[in-house]
Amino acid sequence: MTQLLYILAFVVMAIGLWGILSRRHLIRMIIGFSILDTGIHILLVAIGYRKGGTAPILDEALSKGEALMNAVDPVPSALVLTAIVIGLAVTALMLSFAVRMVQNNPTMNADEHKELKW
Amino acid sequence: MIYIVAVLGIVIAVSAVFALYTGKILSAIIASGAVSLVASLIYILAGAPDVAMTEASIGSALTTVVFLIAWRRISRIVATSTEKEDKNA
Amino acid sequence: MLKRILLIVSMVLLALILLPLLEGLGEQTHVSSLAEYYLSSGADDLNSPNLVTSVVVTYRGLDTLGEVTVLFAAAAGIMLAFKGLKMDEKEREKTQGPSELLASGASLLFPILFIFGIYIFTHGHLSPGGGFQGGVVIASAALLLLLSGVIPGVSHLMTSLLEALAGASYVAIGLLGLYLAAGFLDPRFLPRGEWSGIFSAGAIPVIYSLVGIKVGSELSAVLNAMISKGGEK
Amino acid sequence: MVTPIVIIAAALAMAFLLPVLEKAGKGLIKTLSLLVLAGFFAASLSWVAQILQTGAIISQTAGFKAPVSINLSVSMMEATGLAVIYLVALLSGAFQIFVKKAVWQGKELSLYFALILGLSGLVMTRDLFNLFVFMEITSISLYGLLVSGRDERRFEGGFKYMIAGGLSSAFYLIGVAFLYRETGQLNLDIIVAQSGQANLYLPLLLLTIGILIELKPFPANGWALDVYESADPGTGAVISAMNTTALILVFMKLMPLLQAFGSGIVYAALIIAGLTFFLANLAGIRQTSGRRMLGYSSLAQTGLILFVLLSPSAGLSEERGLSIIASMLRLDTIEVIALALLINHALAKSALFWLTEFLKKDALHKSSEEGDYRGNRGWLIPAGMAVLALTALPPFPGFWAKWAVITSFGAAGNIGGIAVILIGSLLEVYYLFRWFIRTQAHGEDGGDVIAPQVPEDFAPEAAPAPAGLTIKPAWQIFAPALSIIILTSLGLAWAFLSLSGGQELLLLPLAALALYALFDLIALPFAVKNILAMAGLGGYAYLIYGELNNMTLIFGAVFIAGSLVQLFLLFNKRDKRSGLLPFLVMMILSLGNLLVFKSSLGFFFSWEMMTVSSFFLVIRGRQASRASLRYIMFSLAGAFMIMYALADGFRGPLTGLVFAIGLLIKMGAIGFHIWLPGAYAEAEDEVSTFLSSVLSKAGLFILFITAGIYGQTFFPGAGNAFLASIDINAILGWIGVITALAGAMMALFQEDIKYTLAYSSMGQIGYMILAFSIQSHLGWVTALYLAVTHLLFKGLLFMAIAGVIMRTGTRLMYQMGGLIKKMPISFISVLLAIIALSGVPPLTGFGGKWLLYSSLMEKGWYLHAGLAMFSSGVAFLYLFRLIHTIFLGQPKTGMFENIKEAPIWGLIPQAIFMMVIMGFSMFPSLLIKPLQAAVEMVYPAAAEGVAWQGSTVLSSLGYWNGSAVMYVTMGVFLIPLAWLMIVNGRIQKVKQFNIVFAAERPYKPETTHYAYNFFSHYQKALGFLVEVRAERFWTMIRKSTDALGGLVRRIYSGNAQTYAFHIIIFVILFHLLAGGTF
Repeated sequence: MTQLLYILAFVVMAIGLWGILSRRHLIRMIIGFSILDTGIHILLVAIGYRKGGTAPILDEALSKGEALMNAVDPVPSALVLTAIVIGLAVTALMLSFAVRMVQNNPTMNADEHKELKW
Repeated sequence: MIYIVAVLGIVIAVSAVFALYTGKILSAIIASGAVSLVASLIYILAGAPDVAMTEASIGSALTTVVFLIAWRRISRIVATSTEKEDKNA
Repeated sequence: MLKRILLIVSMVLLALILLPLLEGLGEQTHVSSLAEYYLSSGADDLNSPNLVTSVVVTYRGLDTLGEVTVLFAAAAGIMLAFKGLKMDEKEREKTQGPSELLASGASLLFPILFIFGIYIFTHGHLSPGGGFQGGVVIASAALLLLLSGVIPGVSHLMTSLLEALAGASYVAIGLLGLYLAAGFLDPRFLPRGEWSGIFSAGAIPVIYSLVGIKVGSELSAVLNAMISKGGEK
Repeated sequence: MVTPIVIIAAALAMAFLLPVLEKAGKGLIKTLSLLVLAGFFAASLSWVAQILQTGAIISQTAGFKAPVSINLSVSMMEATGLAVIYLVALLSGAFQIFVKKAVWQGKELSLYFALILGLSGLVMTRDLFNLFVFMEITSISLYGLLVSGRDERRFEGGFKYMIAGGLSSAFYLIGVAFLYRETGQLNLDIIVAQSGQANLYLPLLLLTIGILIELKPFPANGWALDVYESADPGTGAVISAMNTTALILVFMKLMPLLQAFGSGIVYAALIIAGLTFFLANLAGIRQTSGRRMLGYSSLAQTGLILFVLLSPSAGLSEERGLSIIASMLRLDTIEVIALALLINHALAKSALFWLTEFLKKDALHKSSEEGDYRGNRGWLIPAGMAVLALTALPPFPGFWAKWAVITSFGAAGNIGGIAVILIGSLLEVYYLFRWFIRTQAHGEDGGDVIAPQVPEDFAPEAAPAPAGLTIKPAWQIFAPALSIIILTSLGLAWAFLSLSGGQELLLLPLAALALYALFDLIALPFAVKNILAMAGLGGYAYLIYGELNNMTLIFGAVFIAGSLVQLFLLFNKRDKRSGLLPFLVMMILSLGNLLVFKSSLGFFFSWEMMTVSSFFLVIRGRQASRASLRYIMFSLAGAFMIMYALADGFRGPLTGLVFAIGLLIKMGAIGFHIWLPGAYAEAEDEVSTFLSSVLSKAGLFILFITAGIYGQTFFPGAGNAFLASIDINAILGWIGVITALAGAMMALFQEDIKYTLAYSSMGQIGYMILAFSIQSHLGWVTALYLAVTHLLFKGLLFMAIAGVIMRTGTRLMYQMGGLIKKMPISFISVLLAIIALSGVPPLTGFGGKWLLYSSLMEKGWYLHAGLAMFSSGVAFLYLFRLIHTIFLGQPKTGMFENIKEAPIWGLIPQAIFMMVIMGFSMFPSLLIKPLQAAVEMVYPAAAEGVAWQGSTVLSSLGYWNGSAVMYVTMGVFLIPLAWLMIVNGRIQKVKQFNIVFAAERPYKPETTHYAYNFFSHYQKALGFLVEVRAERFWTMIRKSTDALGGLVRRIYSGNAQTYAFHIIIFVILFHLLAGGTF
């Protein structure tokens, strides 16, 4: 399970990175980022995972004593939570910049947004 | 459970690739939302319901909405500018 | 084509560099030393059943405060970016004219979603979910109204006021922790309350609620800006 | 007591509340913001005080101790770094609020506070994930601030920034994730304490890459340039100054971790930093956009700071000021150096960014189109000082830091490091000074712009009167001005600490600069200022007199007394001439300080002060932009070579050679001379005389004293058989004689009289080098003799010519003529000077030549002697032309009818010099005896057989009695003169240009003047000798550097995806450099 999650994380990250690097459409580049982010989230969850782990929420099913033995690591969960929100913020900002870029130069092709160079 | 995760993983990978290569941007956006949504299912299985909930609501739903809104505006800008060009030509 | 090949080669090289990270990772049975502390003493420290929430709101509260700031800054940036954007006539026309069915459905769904959002952030310390998730639900309720055309726009004054007050109160609670309890963002200046009660875990539910309000109003404002801004200014 | 966490809370509260408070009133939020920003700065200063007493300030959060919760820690490095950030934040905030009123409202201010919060958190936090959060806050609020610009391209730039930022945070996050997996901790200190654990190479690699990308390393930095170019200047300042400072502090914080686990990563970062510094400067020279150029400079400076931080040997310096500051603040020396470089860069670069806000166009300024910023001192002075600070010239902190770094490298034998820093810096000097010079160039100044598009036959139209730049109201430049003032005070404080060990005297030039600038400011009449300058020089001479010995006394006389006399000339001027006296006095005092320094730092400091002050004298000329750029480039190239030699302590085999070349550049020896004619000729007429007659001796003096110190063999190539086998003196001799010949030849073919004199100076310096290289008693006496007499006759010539140019309004010789009747006294002084110069009896020049040939014969250098004699002949030709075309012949019809003699104040110093020349001519022993005494310490006279009989010099080749020669020659001249006077009355007078009877009207009337192209026949015969090979060589160097720069910058294709690809390449490159494999 852990290995599976790790491999999945790497595959998703690679797909995302590939999207950023190779797809010329602005929206697809941003989608690439979103996929890359998801990959990183999966990675963090994989790091927090333990064999047969349950959610670190204490209730009837999980007493304080059992938590240490069975619950997954709450730290990576907390980190992912933060990362997801930050991911949204960056994606949204990227999109709004993309809208303004297209407004200046109405094309979706990243290759053609090269007014600044050298 | 490992098999479920494996299947979900394949779904994620396939929709991610689909999102990058499908012809229609609209489908691409939906597919990228699906990547997050399926990922959140995996999180539930991996004992992280908090993360799952966040990923579903923010990573999947809200991000997709933002993408859609932005895409709508962008496509209109591009459309009107091509119309103008046509008129000029 | 050459570029594509270079790209593939460099991606392969990158993968080769990072591959050792995957080596020798067996099935994990233990958690980290840091997690051990949280799992064993977290509940006693803060009296909150959801340990993820304890970590998010208290132990790593500074992260969460930062997270709120990130969202805030992004919202401000997006609103600034869209402020200068013109919406032409055609676009404006298309956004007009809600369908009757959609409008009534939205009006019906809105209170349910709204209350659900509030539920999520007030129960963040007891069950999965919290301020961010609750805030998003509230924002999607607002989005529904916007898209269906029930309301022409979200009041900027209201959202910014709510957002500012919630944010400032968050900081104020952090400072209360500093002066009344042991440190900045320490929630234990409020009573521990009963285990699993809604008024328990010190200030954690308060903080999460404030986060919820802030995120909800902020996201509503952003969505509002993205959908309807432009043209007026 | 404000703890670090309170700052975070306050910044947050401000960010959240400002958009709402705005509704209550815009004035309110602006005042509040400034108050809070000032409070931050004050808090950071109070931390410095507190840390000195109690050690690092640690804030725990959430009521738990780290690592359970996140903690913030502020130690001395962080506190001082934050003080820099908060200072710039305050100034930048004030600038934006007051100058960009219309743009900066509640939202922008609120983003600004979010940014400051992010930067504070970055510096303070000890938690690696928390660091990520603050990194994101910083980036996102910066993206938001980018929106508030004017340039439409800012979104494109911002988008690229986001791509890079997104990738960097992805790498960072993956690194943190695996670090957590391996160590189970996120707290930096805990992880470092667990050293010797599992292999953390890859996580640390990713972590480092994440931080480094934000620091804009080569090649992953194209995005940053686009951001700098398109962003608002204010935002550019924020990124360059505040963001970079914070990120470097973060990097310093991570360094223990990197050092504990992987030296490979440190090494890779070192190489990357060096590459970034060098290549960014190389590409910077091709920029036409000022802001993009500043961006390249920012990348370079960041690279430099990292390079210094990571170099293992960079903190070895024992420089006095550095050690004092380090012990005062309880920092390591390397930390002080880094801090100094950070402050220097942050304040100077932000000032420049703010100043570009006022430029009409963001381009390399072309004055006819964009206005002449010379008239606007409020803009010019801060800009000039910022450029000086960035190029690490004294007295700014960068100078001291760079000196410490270079000497540390020298002590550790890190020659490569020195080379990287100095060559890179020289490139930066080039483009920064070029930009600065162009912004202040006169409308009529063609200058040296990189604008090859202009076709050959391009004729600039009559430029419209430059509208000039208006900063209204003037207080708008308060932010750059304030930051420069602070930077200067810090530099002065360091200067004081460094030199307080008995070398306080060396600070006097700065004091003089300040004092005379003050006089300019309160608009004292120029005559009063000039009297004060003379009094000041007198006082200074009195001060240093006690410290002078034989050799230094002679040069003291040249530098101080020579200048003092020439100051009389300035009384001519009635207008204000602000800026002239401050730099002139500063230059003379710096020259004087070369006589009394006590340490190599003291020497180098004075040397650079001399360079800086003389540069500002050259640039004052109306068409001096090209000349001043060349001047500063060659001067600093020479200075850097000297610096290298000093740092190396003359131990390495190459050092002596490099040092000698450094001095030769400064002296304008052949090959390096191309800066010289322009600098001497294009400076203002009254200034040229100081440069040519006084300043030109500085290099010679240093040559003497170093040769005196290091022995007669003159810098042996110790330890290297090949270098030791080179006879440097022989080379020097040839350089000298060729310089003499080339100088004379080139002087021959000039139409512009000042160029003639300038080339003539070059030739004379050549004689001095030749005489020096003889390395004997007589040779050295000759060199000194030539130096002193050159001061006299070249001063005389330049002063007389200044009067002529003033009266005729032209520098072209063929436009003059027949001035002998109008300006008889000037004629006499020119006549006297050229007799002295050409070496015919009876005047001092004869003595110089006599000594030179004697010593050359004695040495056996017959060929040299022949060539020297030939050059003297050539010199005679141009001197003849000088007197012939200017004073003899007939005055041009209608042009010079009403010309009067030069003003009295021009004649007084000439009279003094004439009297001295006559005195020395009659009684050579007055001069030669002190010179012999000066040479005595190295070459005793007894061994050589120069003896005295009364005032007659005896050498192995004959004797010279000055008085006798004088009487005989005067007799020989007086008799024909009397005869001429008698017959003169009968000569029929013919008008000039009596050519109207010819069939055609000449196309260019001046070509018919007999003085035009006077020596064309010689030019046909000898012109090939003076073909401008050196000019061509240096142009080729410049062009190939340009081309290289163009090549480097080609990788920044402007495509966001290419930039992302660069980041991947960067990761792979970094991994390879760190010794990783696949």
